[in-house]
Amino acid sequence: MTTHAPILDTQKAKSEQPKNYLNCSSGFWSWAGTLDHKRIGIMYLIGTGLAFLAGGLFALLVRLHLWEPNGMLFTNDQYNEIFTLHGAFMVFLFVIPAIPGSLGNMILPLMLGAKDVALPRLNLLSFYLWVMGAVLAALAIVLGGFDTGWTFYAPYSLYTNKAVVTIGLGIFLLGFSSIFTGLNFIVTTHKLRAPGLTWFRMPLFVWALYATALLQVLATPVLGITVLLVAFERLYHIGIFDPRLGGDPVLFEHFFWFYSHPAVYIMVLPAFGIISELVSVHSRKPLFGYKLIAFSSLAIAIISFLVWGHHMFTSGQSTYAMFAFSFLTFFVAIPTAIKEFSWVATIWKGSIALNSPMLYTLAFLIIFAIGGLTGVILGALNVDLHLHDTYFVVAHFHYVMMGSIALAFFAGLHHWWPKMFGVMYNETLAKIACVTIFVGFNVTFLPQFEMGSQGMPRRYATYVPEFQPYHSASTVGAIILGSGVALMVSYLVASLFIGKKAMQNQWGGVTLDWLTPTPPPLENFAHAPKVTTEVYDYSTLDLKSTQTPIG
Amino acid sequence: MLAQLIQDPAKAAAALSRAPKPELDAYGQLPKLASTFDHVDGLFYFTYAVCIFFFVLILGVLLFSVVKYRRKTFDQPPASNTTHNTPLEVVWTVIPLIIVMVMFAWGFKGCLDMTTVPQAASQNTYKATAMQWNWTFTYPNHPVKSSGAVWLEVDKPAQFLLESEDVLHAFYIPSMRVKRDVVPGRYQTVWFTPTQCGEFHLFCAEYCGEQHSQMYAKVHVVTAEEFAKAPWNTFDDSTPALAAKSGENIYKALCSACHTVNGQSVLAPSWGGDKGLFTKKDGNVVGRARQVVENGQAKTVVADEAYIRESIRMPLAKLAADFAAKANMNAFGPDKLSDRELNAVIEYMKSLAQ
Amino acid sequence: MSHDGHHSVVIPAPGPEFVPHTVAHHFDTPVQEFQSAKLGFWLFLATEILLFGGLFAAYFYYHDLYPETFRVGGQQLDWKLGAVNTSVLLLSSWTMAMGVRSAQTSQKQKTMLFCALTVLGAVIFMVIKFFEYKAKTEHGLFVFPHMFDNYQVDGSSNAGSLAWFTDVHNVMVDETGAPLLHGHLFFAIYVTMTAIHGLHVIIGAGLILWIMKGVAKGRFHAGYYLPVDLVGLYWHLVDLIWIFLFPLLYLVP
Amino acid sequence: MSAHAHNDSHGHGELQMGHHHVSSSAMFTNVLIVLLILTAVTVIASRIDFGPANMLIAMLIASVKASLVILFFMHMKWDTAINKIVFLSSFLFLSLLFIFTLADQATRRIDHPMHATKAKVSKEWAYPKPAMSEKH
Repeated sequence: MTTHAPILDTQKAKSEQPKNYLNCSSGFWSWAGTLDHKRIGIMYLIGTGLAFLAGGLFALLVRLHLWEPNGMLFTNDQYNEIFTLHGAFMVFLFVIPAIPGSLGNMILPLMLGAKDVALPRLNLLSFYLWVMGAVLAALAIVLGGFDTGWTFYAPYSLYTNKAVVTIGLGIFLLGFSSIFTGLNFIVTTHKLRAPGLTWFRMPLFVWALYATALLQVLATPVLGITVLLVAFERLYHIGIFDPRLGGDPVLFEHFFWFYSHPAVYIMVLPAFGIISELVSVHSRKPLFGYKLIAFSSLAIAIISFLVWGHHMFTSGQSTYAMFAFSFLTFFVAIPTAIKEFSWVATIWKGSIALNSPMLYTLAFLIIFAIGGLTGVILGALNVDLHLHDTYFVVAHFHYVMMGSIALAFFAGLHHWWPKMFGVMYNETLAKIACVTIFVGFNVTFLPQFEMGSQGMPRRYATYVPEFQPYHSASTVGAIILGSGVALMVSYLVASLFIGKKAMQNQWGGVTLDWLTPTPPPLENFAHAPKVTTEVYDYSTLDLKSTQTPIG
Repeated sequence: MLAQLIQDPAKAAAALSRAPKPELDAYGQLPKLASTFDHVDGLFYFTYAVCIFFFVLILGVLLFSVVKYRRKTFDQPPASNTTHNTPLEVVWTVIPLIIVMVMFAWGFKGCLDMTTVPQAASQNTYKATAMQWNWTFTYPNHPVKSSGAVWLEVDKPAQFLLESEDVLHAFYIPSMRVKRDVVPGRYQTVWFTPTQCGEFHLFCAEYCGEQHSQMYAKVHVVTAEEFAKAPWNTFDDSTPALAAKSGENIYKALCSACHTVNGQSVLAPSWGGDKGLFTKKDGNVVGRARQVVENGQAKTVVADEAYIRESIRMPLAKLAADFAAKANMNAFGPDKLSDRELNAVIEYMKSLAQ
Repeated sequence: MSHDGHHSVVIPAPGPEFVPHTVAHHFDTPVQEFQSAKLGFWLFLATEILLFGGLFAAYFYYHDLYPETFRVGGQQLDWKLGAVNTSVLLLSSWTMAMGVRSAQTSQKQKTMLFCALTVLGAVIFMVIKFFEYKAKTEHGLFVFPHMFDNYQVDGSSNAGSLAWFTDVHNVMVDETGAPLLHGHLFFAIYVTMTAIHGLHVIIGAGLILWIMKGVAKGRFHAGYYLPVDLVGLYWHLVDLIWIFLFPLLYLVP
Repeated sequence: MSAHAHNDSHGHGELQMGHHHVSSSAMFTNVLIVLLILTAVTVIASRIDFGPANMLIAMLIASVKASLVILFFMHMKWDTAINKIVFLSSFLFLSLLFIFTLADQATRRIDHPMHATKAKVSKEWAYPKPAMSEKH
């Protein structure tokens, strides 16, 4: 508590144990009924974290099964359910809500200098919608599971003898959870910025969450109506997607990807935001091309609405549509490339602290480069006709979803962990875990590029023997990756009990979130902050007082 | 196998290295090209090279920075505070833009080639019918169909008219670089010219349910002479034994995804075993009595030829009692199974009698 | 609401029949509270537009695929009832707008009256809707008790039919009397769209009743009429969607 | 932050949620009359066959009615710029869904002339098998 931040009045330490949002009240209802954005963020962190572990367990089962060409553990039917559960849990319960729900909720109001999000009750509702969605997903498993793949493609999803309606309703609720979170962030960003915090003084994490929120609000309703229609179709055979009743399955694909392509950016934009923050803080350097990164977030958000057809290049859509969608798809590559280059340029000639958040960030930058570049390969029409629905696509989107988004989430978690809980985890273990995850991840997914381009289709419970070496390597990688994640969870949880006290400004950040006490008090700021400096201006940082670890 | 890896890694590795090797092209990333669509390979490797260039560039700068500019004291300032460099930013916007536009044009040109069916191919049109979970092929100028395998003439453009009986499937031959979803309710087309004789995989690439990964067909590309002999035409019912053999082939192609012959009724009633369709009585093969549900009424029928014919042509008329709740068999009308073929299948069923 | 000894902003009541409003603790000014809620609600309305938009897209898609089915299907609906319902909703939109205006000008009795009239409009709309649905059920165009039945399968062949679409009077036919292609699709879309819209009408009416409770307590006045304003917006959205549904379903172009 | 300071410094107008437009009853009534007239116009226009323009005309009239409701009943005319942008952008993004989906469907039929034939086939086999039994 020694920081003398120039733009804030110093908070005088009144007692040894200052009241903060964690210890200001206790009991079940003080959490379950809380309107405090930080507590809701913690609840999201626990919820999405559990969903991630469940999804990861399913992934391990899938990988173990595929060790042998005829499958090692399950029947085809069980395998289909497990890979579906893996996809649905990871996408709907973890990747989409995790960063906005936990880190976004926690940090966005702090970065804006607000006391809370603009609509706290809606925020709590949003969390409970997530819980209800998760309960319905669990119920669907009890009621017989679902084996449609996370994409729910009609007409298979209409005919299969499984609990599709239950999980459909779950996804409907999860969709509205996501919408309400996004809505809240838009309003908060517009209306609750601290005096002096102009749009171009906002940290890039806020920009990224804002662009994400636009997508959540504008795209998710179409997913809602799509799963509702699937449920109606199963319950009373309306025939909108059922070819036997005159419906067109391709219309389902259009509806689904109208949401689910922007959803890819709902997932990845917050990750970009985290990386922008971390690259700057841990290089102690203003971001290279701040405005370009901010605008590229918005550009990605808007272009992402125009490219959904690239998931349907083989679906039989018209050649004209393929022309338009492929052309627009390549345009997404540009703002994304600008971001990657800008991050690298920020690190260039920085003052780089190689602590664990930065290690995760570097891992992200390497993995995302591969994930992004392989996306360019898939954007080319004729090449995609060969690679579509193969393991090449599986590897590509895991490089983006798991390798980039989850790693950015881990990076952000390690970065803001001291801010959230006031304790530090074991840095050595953190570095070991990061390297393990990085190695395990690449061992898992690099072979999948190989077998994908050689023609191994995805969602196969069994496969022709020639792909076995790649599958086996991939399974070994998954085990390494799993142990890395297990290590990470262990030391993070352990730090809550035995972690040493974190510093008020652990990493030497200059955004408002680092200028409140650690952990923050209930209404975040003892005195209303006023922003007078440009964003990421490290000249205001009192280096002597932060004692930032150098890694 | 996994346990083996832990106990004896060397042996496990040796077992792995004995796995059959796919035939790859010169750069080892794609299966050896067996059609005329070389633009796919060209663009793939061009994009691949561009990706590797940018990846090495990014990785190099990152590693260099981390080594060179690592913070050594806690108050070390950055070596530079530059936040803008307009020429640099223009360069890294414009150059990728040019590159991706080249990729787009190249890819679209190739795609047009793959979607525009030439005259020669449309005069050599096959029909591929996908159903859960097998492929059936109808030939341009031959009345006999084949299942689970298709024969093509080398260097002759061929078009496939794709049709699905139930859900989405996808017609994917990696070596030919072609893939198209098979959408129920509409026809899709795909064409290519095989340029290599040999055997190739045909996978279903769109998830279609339980046996998705077993929905496989073998593509045989043969010379014109061999093709003229119609090697897929193995149907022969001149003697009961040959008919049973032909029936077995039909069983393997159309029925074995659901029906077993070993007495294990998992997905559907088994044809063989001690509860099979036919049994031997006094040296004669006769149908067994079966519990069925007709119009919701349980009754007992004898599994004679008439019953079997009805169960194939109209599977939902009488449902086997054990499977009444989940019966989902497709009807096999005369368009899919001729009367002679059906009789051959019955002949095969009889041969299973114990 | 204050946790750290700060006092929240209080808007005084304009008269003895009203109660003052306390601004939520995390807002600095009433303007901030009002604008935040309003922006949030417009965003919510945008999601409603996109939700219905999916249904409209499906409508246009199949209207294009099966124009005859839609033309003949539209003729089975009574455009007069549709026009009456359109007028009822427009009128109720007007009463709602007047209700908001009365709240803005602290006229308690008038606010109450206009809200009640709006609820009355909703009731009339739903009653007319009920008789429309009943008639369609009698004609077998969608049979409500059987909406959730499975396909009816004819035991002697593989053919079958939908339980909810029996078309007892054989109306979905072309000039030659042959059944139209997928005649049920028009009614499937009709009932899905109007049922979801009807659900919004019921929710809207419920919200207005809740507003009336607040009005009775004097919670809404010139100083604080935010909830009345938001519920009004919701009600106008319900009207807005019907403005498009009416020509598309009853007067199929 | 001291809320007291705000309480003291803001005038009466600020306390009343800012300066909001209170529309006259006459304006609302006029808008209602125009809306009812346009409803009649919708019905009349549907009686006249304009050929392929039928849909366009019906949607045009509906859009005019919708605009009146949005501008006056919903007060959008006097609302803040951001609220206008938010609501209108929903229509913009919806139009993306419409344009790409319908354009694909319209052009695909040229690619696949067999669609009509196929549709006839599937009519004969309208319901070839029961849906697998569903548990819910």
